[in-house]
Amino acid sequence: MTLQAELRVERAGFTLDLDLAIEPGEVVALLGPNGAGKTTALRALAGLLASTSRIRHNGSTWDGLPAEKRPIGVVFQDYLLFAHMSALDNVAFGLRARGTRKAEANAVALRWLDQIGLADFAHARPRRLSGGQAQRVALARALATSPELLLLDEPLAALDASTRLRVRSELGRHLQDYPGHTLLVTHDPLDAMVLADRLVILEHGRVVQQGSPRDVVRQPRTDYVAHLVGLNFYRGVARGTEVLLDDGGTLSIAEPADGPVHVVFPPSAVSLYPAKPAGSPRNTWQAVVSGIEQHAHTTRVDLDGSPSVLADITTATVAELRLQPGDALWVSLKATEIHTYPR
Amino acid sequence: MTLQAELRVERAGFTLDLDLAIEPGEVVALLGPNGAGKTTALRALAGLLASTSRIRHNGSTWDGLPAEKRPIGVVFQDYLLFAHMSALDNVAFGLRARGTRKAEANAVALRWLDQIGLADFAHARPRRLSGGQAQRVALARALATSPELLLLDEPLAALDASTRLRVRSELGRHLQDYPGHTLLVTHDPLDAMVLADRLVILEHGRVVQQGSPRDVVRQPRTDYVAHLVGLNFYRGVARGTEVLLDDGGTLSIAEPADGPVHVVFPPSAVSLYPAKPAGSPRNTWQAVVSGIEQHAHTTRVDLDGSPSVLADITTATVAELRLQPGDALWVSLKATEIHTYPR
Amino acid sequence: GSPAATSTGGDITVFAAASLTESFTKLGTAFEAAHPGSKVRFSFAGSSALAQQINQGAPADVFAAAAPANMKQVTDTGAVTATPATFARNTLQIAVPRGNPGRVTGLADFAKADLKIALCAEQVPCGAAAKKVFEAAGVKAAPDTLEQDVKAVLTKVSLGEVDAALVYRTDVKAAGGKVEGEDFAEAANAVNDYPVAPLAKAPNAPTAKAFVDFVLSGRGREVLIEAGFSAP
Amino acid sequence: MRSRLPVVLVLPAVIGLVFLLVPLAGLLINAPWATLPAQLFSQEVGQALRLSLICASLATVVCLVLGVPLAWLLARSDLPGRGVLRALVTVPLVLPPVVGGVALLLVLGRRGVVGQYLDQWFGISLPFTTAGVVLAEAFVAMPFLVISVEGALRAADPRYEEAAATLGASRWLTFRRVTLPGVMPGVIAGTVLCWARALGEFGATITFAGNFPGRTTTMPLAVYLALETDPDAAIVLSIVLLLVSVAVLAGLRDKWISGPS
Amino acid sequence: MRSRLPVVLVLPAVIGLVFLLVPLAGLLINAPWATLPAQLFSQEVGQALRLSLICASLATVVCLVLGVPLAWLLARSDLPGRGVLRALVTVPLVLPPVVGGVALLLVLGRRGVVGQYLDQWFGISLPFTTAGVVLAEAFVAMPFLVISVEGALRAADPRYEEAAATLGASRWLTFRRVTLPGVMPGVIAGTVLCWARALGEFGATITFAGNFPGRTTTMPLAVYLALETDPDAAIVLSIVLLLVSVAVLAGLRDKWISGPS
Ligand SMILES: Nc1ncnc2c1ncn2[C@@H]1O[C@H](COP(=O)(O)OP(=O)(O)OP(=O)(O)O)[C@@H](O)[C@H]1O
Ligand SMILES: Nc1ncnc2c1ncn2[C@@H]1O[C@H](COP(=O)(O)OP(=O)(O)OP(=O)(O)O)[C@@H](O)[C@H]1O
Ligand SMILES: [Mg+2]
Ligand SMILES: [Mg+2]
Repeated sequence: MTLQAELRVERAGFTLDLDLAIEPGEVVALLGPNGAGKTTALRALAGLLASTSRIRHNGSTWDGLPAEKRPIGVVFQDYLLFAHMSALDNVAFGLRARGTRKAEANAVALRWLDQIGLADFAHARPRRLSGGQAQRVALARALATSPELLLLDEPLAALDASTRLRVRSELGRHLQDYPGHTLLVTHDPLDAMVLADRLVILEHGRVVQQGSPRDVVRQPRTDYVAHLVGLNFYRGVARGTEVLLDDGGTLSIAEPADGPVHVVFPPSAVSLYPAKPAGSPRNTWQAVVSGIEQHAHTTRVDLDGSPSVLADITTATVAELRLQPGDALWVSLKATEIHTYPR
Repeated sequence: MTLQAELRVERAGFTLDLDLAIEPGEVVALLGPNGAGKTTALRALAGLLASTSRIRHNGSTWDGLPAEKRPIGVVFQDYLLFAHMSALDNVAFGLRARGTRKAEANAVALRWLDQIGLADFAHARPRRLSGGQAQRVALARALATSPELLLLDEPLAALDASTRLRVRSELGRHLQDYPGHTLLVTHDPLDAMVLADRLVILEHGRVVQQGSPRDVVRQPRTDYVAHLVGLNFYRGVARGTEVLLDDGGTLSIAEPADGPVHVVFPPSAVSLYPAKPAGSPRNTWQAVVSGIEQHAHTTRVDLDGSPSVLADITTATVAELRLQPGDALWVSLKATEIHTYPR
Repeated sequence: GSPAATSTGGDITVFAAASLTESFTKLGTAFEAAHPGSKVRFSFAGSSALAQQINQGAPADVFAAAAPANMKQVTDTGAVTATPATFARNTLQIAVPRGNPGRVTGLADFAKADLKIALCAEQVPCGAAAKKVFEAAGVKAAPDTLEQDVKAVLTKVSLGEVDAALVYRTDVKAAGGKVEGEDFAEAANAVNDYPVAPLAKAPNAPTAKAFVDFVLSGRGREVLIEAGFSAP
Repeated sequence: MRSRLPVVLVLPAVIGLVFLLVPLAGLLINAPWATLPAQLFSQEVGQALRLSLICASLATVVCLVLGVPLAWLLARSDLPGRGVLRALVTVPLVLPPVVGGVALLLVLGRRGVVGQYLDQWFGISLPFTTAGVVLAEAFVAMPFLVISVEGALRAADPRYEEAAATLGASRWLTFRRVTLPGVMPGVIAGTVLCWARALGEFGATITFAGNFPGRTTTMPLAVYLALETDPDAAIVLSIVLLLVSVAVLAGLRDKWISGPS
Repeated sequence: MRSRLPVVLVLPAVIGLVFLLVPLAGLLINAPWATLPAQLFSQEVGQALRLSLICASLATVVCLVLGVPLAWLLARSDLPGRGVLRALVTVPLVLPPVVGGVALLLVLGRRGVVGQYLDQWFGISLPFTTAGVVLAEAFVAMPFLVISVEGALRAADPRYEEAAATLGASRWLTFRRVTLPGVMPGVIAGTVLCWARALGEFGATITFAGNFPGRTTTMPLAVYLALETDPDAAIVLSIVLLLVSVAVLAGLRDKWISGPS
C-alpha cells in the first residue's frame, strides 16, 4: 500500500534524483531552498512532466498514466484557479470531472467553501478574490475529490498569519483523518513541522536529510536545515569534551565524543556580556556585532567571531547593552546547551 | 517631505479608507488579514486604480498622475515578470524606460542580479526560474530604478527559509540606506518587525492599530494583531487586581487597573499540570486540550476553558503528561506575566 | 502618374470586356505593327466594372464593351461623346458537355425538369438574349442556376454539372473541345452587339480614333470572325 | 488613472480607421438614397438578405464545429509536419474564390471525385442547393476561424489545462470547460471574421452553388448582378448588407465580445 | 505523459482538415501538369507572381502599421461606442470586394471625394497604379489583422502593462516592449491571415487598380483572365499561387509562429 516513487528528471543544468516512499495516511513534507526541485518532483508525481520516473502504488504502476487518470489532488504554487468559473464551480470541477451529478457536486463544493470560510464568495470569480482567498479556494478544489495522493505546493504561502493558523490546523485535522498519501512542498519549517510526519530535505535535486520533524530539528545535517530550524550549526572534530570547529574556534561540550561531528545550539542559549564574564560557562569568546534584528519577543543579534554566532537576547538586554553594529562583546555559552552528533 | 496619502477606494461590498503618512527613509509595513485591502491600497498609491485618493509629496500632488509618472517601484504579489525578456532585461527595463543607455542599464541590472545571487540566471527567461528566483528578480527590477516610493506586496512570500533570511537582511540593509518612502505589504509579522519602522494594521479596509513594532507587539488591539504577535489576548473589565473577562473567566493581575482593558500574556507564560497545583500562581483553572501542534523547539497546546488559552510547553513536558486532545488539565499563570492596558 | 497621359506619342489604353481578351490581344499586336511607334495597353475586366472606372475618370482612350447597356453607362455621363460603333456581333448556341449526356437536341429540352440547366442571369447580356429566344420559341425554360457571366456557365458545362446551357458561340469556340455547341434557329432573335468608342477625354485621341477604326476595318473583322464573332 | 494615449499609437490607429471607414462614407454619400426604401422592402432583397444571414450563420456553425477542434489540434498536439499543415489550412484564403468553387465542383460536383458517389448512392447533389451555398461559404471562411483560434490557443497558459488534468478532467472535458472559455475572446474574434467573410462570400458560392433566387442567391450575388445593370442599386444593396452586418456585430454586447472572464 | 487525443475532438478536426484539403487535392488531380513548367517559367506568370508577392507584402506592412495600433485602441482604450467601431472595422470583410473597389474609386479616384484634391494639388493619382493595388489589398485585408490582434490583446493579462507603467514606461514603450511581444502569436496569426487574404485579393483590385500586366495584374487577376481564355491554365496558375503561399507560410519557422516566449 506504500506509494513508491523513483523520480528522475533531467534538465539542462539540473537533475532531480529523488526516491520517495509515502505510507498511507502519512504526510511527507518536501523542503528545500528555491530551485531545489520541489515543484519539479511534485509535477513528476502528478504526471505533468515527461520523465523516466517510476511510481508504484497498490501493486500497480503509474508510469505512463496521464495526470487525469492518477488519483491525485494538486494545489499549485500560483493557484491556477479557472478565471471564468465561480469559486463554487472551481471547487465542484473535480467532482464533475469524475462524474458526480451537478447538484451533488455543488453541495459538496459549498460545504468545502464553508469549511474554508468562503461560503459568501461561492459565486465570486477568482479575479475578485484576494491572494489568500484564492489560495484557500485552490486548496478546497484539490481536497474536494478526496484524492489518494494529495500534492500541495506551498498551500499556505499566501495566507495571512491568523488565517494561516486556522487553515493550518484545519488542514492538519483533515490530513489526520485522511487515509491517502500526502506530499507537502513548503518553505515554512513550522508548516512542515505541524503538518508532516516526516521531512525530506532536498537540495540541488538530491535528498540531503530526512526523518521525523523532531530528529531533523535536533540533528540538522546542512546549513540550510540548521537555518530552517533556527539553530547555530557548525562542523567540527571532537576529541573528548573539546570540539575543534572546521571554520575556526573551539567549543567545550558536556558529553564527550570523538571524530567528526555536527555541533548545534539554539541562539537563545547564547548570552552576551560587555566584559569577559567570570563564572561557570566554559565557552566564552569575543565577537563583533554585525547585525541586529527586532523580533516579536526577542532581539536577534548576528555576531562575527570565531566562531560566528547568532544570539537571541531580550529586548531589555539590548537596551541595557546599548547594542550597535560594530560593538565588540563577550559571547558565553553553557557546555550543556551544546548538542553534538556524528557527521 | 512627508508622503501624505488619503486613500479612498469604493468597491461593491468593500471600502478602503486609509490615511497614511510616510516619512522619508521610513519603512511602513501594512499588515492585515486576506482581503483587508492591502493590495488595493498599494495599487491606489501606485496610480493603478481609479480612485478618489489624494496623495501629496514634496509639495506637489500625485492626484491624476499616471503610474509611469510617479517615482515608484513596485514588487507585485505574483511577480509579473515579463515572460519574453531575460532576467537581465527585466531588471534593466525600468532604467531603459527612464532613458538610461543600454550598456549602462545592463551593467546596473547585472549588479543587481549579482546582489540577489542570480547573476548566473541573467539570460534565463522567467519561465525557467523557480518561484523564489522569480520573486527575487522582481525585487531587483523594482529596486533598480531607485524609486522615491517603494511599494512591496509581500516581497518575501515565495522565498525559502534560508534565502528569506538572507534576502530579508539584504533588503533591510538596502531600506536603511534608502532615502525614499517605503510601504511594505506583508503577512509575516517577523518580516514587518525586522524591516519596518512602523506597523499599520488594516482590517476591512480600515486601520485598526498602528505604531512602532514594539508597541504593537506589546499592546495588540484586535484578535488579528494578537494572533500575529503570538499572544493570548482577551477583553475584560478591571477592578483593582481582578479582571473580569468579557468571554468568561477571571484573571488576577499584579498591577491594579480600572475600567475596560485589554489583557495579554505569552503562551510560554502558561504552565500545565495534571492536578490542581499548589503554590504561588494565583491564576489556576481547568481546561480541556483541543489541539496539539509540534513546533520546532516547543509544543503548542490549544485549551478550551474559561478562558480558553494557548500554551507553549517543552516537548519533554508533553511526553511526561502524555497529552492527548480531550484531556482535562489545570492551567496556571503567574499574575506578573499578565499585561493589561486600557481599551 | 497617370499611365497614358504622357507624350510617348503612340501609347493608348484600351478598356475591353474580358470576353475580348484573346481577340483584342491579337488586334493590338496587329495595330502596333500597322502603326509603328504606337503601343496599345489593355485592361480587360467585366464591362460594367470598366464602365465604373471610366465614369470615375480612368485614364483610358478606348472602351470596347460586351453590350450596348454598358456603353450606355458611359455615354450617359458624358465620358463618351462619340457615337459608339458596333464592331462585332455574337449569337447564342446551345452548349452541352462532351458526349451530350442529357441528349439535348433543341431549345424545347430546356423546359425538362429532370435536366440540369444553366442560363445567364437576365441582368447580363447573354441572359437577356436567352430570355428573348425563349420568348420567341415559346419555351418555358426551367433553369437551375442563373449565372453572373458566360464563363461561369461554361465552367459548369465543361465539368458536366449541367446538361445544357445557352452561351455565345465565341465562348463555345474558346472552350476548345470541352463543350459541344449546337446552333438553333431562334438564335437570330437575340443578337448581341459589341460597341466600341473612343473616350471624350482620351489622353491620346488621334491614336484612339485610329484604333477604333482598325477594329472596324477588314483586318479587325478577320480576327473577330476567327474568334467566332459574326460581322455587324 | 493612465496617461494620455500616445500619439505614436493613436495617429496610425486613426489613419487606419479613416482608411477603413472613408470609402464606406464615399459609398453612403453616393448612394441614391431615394431608392433605398423601395429596395429595402422589395421581396427579392428580403429573400436574398434572409438567405445570406441563414447561410452565413450555418456556415459559421459548420466552421466552429470543425474549425475549433482543428485549431486545437494544430496548437496543442505534437503532430509531425504541423507547420506545413498550418500553411495548408490557409490555402482557401489565397485561392481565388472562383477557383475554390471549381475545386469544390471537382470534388463534390455531379462528376466530382466524391460527389459522383454521393449522387449515385444517396441521390445527394450539393451544387445548386442552399446546402451548397453553406458549404462553399464554410470552405472559404473556415481558415479565418482556425487561424484566429489557433493564435489564441498558443497565447493561452497551458498550465490551466494541467490543473484540470490533475482534477481528473479528460482532455475533452478540459477543452470544453477550461481551454475554450479561456480563449473565448479569440474564438469570438475568429467567429466574427468567419461570419463576416461568409456573409460577403461571392466567387466560390456562385461557382459551386450557382445563382437561383430564393435558393442560392445571397446578397453578394444580388449585388454583382445589380452591378451589371444598375450600379446605384448595387451600392444600395451593399449598404443594406453592411447595415445588417454592423447591426448584428454591434449587437453582440461588449461583454460577449470580451469573453466571459 | 498526456492521454490519447480525444476522438470527439480529433474527429471533427480531421473532417475539417479533409474538408479544407480535399478540394485542393481535386485541383491538383485535374491540373494539366504537362503545361505547368511552361506556365511557371513564362514571363507573364513570373511578373504576376512577383507583383502579387510584393503587393501582398507591402499591403501587409501597411496593415501592420495601421492595424495593430487600431486593434490596441479598440482593445485598451475606453472610447465611447467601441462596440460600433469594432463592428464598422469588419465592414470591408462583408462588403463584396468589387463594391469595395467602387467605394475606393469614389473616394480616391480622380473624381473621388479625396482623390480629386490629391490629383489637383499633388498630381497623385492612385487608381491603376501598383500603389493602388497595395491600397486595395490593404483595405480588404486589414480587418483580418485588426480583429485577430484585438482578440489577442483582450485575452492578454493587462497587469503586465501595469507592471511596466510602475517601472516608468510610457504607454508607447509598454506597448512596444511588453504588450506586443506578449501577443505575438495573435499578431502573427493576424499577419498570416492578412497576407494570405491580400495575396488572393481580386475584386477590389481589378475595380480600383484595373488590370495592367506588370503594373496591376496580380496572380488572381491573371487567373481571372486565364479563365476567360484557358480554364486549365487558370487552374495551373492557381496552383502556382498556392504552392508559393504554402512555401512562404510553412517557411516561417514554428518558433516564429509560436511567438518568442
Ligand atoms: N520549465 C523549466 N525549464 C527549464 N528549467 C526549469 C523549468 N522550471 C524550473 N526549472 C529549473 O529547475 C530547477 C528546479 O526548479 P523547481 O521549480 O522545481 O524549484 P523549486 O524547488 O520548486 O523552487 P521554489 O521553491 O522557488 O518554487 C531550477 O533550477 C529551475 O531553474
Ligand atoms: N478586481 C476586483 N474587483 C472587485 N473586488 C476586488 C477586486 N480585487 C479585490 N477585490 C476585493 O477587494 C477586497 C480587498 O482585496 P485586496 O486584494 O486588496 O486584499 P489583500 O489585503 O491584498 O488580501 P491578500 O492578503 O489576500 O492579498 C477583497 O474583499 C477582495 O475580494
Ligand atoms: Mg516551486
Ligand atoms: Mg494582496
